[in-house]
Amino acid sequence: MSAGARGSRSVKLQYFAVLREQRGVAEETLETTARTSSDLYEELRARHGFTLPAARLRVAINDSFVPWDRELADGDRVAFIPPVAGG
Amino acid sequence: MSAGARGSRSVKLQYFAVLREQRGVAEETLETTARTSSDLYEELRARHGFTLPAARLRVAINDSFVPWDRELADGDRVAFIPPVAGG
Amino acid sequence: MFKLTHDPLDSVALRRALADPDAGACVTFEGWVRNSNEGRKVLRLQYEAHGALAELEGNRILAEARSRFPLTGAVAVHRAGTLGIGEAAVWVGVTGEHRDEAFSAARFIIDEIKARVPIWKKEHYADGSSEWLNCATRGEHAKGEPPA
Amino acid sequence: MFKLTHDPLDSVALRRALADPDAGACVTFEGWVRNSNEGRKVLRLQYEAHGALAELEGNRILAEARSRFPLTGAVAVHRAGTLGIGEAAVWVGVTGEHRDEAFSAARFIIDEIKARVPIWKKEHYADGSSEWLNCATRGEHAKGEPPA
Repeated sequence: MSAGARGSRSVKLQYFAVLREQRGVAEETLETTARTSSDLYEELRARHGFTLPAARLRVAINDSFVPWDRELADGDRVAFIPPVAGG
Repeated sequence: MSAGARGSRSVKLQYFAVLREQRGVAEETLETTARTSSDLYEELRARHGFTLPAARLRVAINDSFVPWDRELADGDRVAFIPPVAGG
Repeated sequence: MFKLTHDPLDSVALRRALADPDAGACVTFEGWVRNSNEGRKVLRLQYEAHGALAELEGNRILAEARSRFPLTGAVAVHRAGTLGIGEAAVWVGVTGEHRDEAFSAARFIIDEIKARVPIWKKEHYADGSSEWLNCATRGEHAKGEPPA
Repeated sequence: MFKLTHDPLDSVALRRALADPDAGACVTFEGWVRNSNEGRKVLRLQYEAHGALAELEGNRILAEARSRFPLTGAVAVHRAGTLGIGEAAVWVGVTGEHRDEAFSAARFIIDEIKARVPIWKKEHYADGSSEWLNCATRGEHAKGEPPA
């Protein structure tokens, strides 16, 4: 069963730091057939040329860190979190 | 050769904290026949009832820490240093 | 309490708010924008954050510090936006009865902030270049993993 | 620079004087007069010092800290006289390029001050009694060593 067969979802994406610059926007709403945030990141990485591999990111959905294999739900707010560098 | 045989010296004594309270003054000038600051402290301890044994004190002469067996010289400024408790 | 702010950090007010008659020790840590990093002259830093997640994660760290160490107070504030040399990017203040827990907790908090809170830093250099810290990928590309 | 002073410690001015564009980390430690100690309610503390020797020994400690750790700045000030609850008895401030050395040096300095600088502290308790800290000798007397 492919993700496409199950239809698409609308997700709100938030980009930060190097990802924001590489994407050119801080936020966007997207229709996607990706099943998980992992699938979604690979899709976006191919489209926008993100340099960071998923292994170096974390993902947060609706302001909580979640596992990469969490299934996306319609209306999710998805943030890919580059390696942090506060302080 | 006893210290007395070599005559007496005039030393200025500085007392701090519990020693100052037990002596009742912060400073005094004293003629002593004690040869070392160790001898001097034992003499004073007997006279004034200092509760601290020399083993728990350090001694400073002319604003420098010195060994207890350093010989006293005329005019020395001698401070017996109780266990410190700054901070 | 962990806060993210675009305003300059007011270390005086932050320090004053920690006053506590039960506390015998107060340790503060400030991270300042330094004029150089790894041999390159720095002009300014740009901090960006996932605001909601940063405050959640920051407060989680303070709660962890309070459960690990017997503290009387713990506060941290992180700056966002563009900062000049000498400005404070982060302020951590901890109080406890004794210095052991105050030192340990302050160190714990700043280490965890740097490791976990979604805040990013871009250094702008005197030569006109700039770089997001920790986000370099050139090594990986050299190993044959160019963006698709 | 180590100073002994009878005036209240001005943590704002002390902190401001540490500003340094070469520094990326600033750690401060303050020792505050706490309202209790070992279960006894404290009203105030009285600090007494051998002034000349305290400043010599304090500056020696700061010099040792600078030789052990790569610091950009190190300052300590200790209060003398009678202090009420909440007042700062000691202030230590250290700056360095990185937080490792700033934390380590601040801890080193306060530990050495407490161990070596000729300053004494008398606690005055709510029950009217008072005591010089670290100077108790009752145990020794009980073992048969009364003052002559």
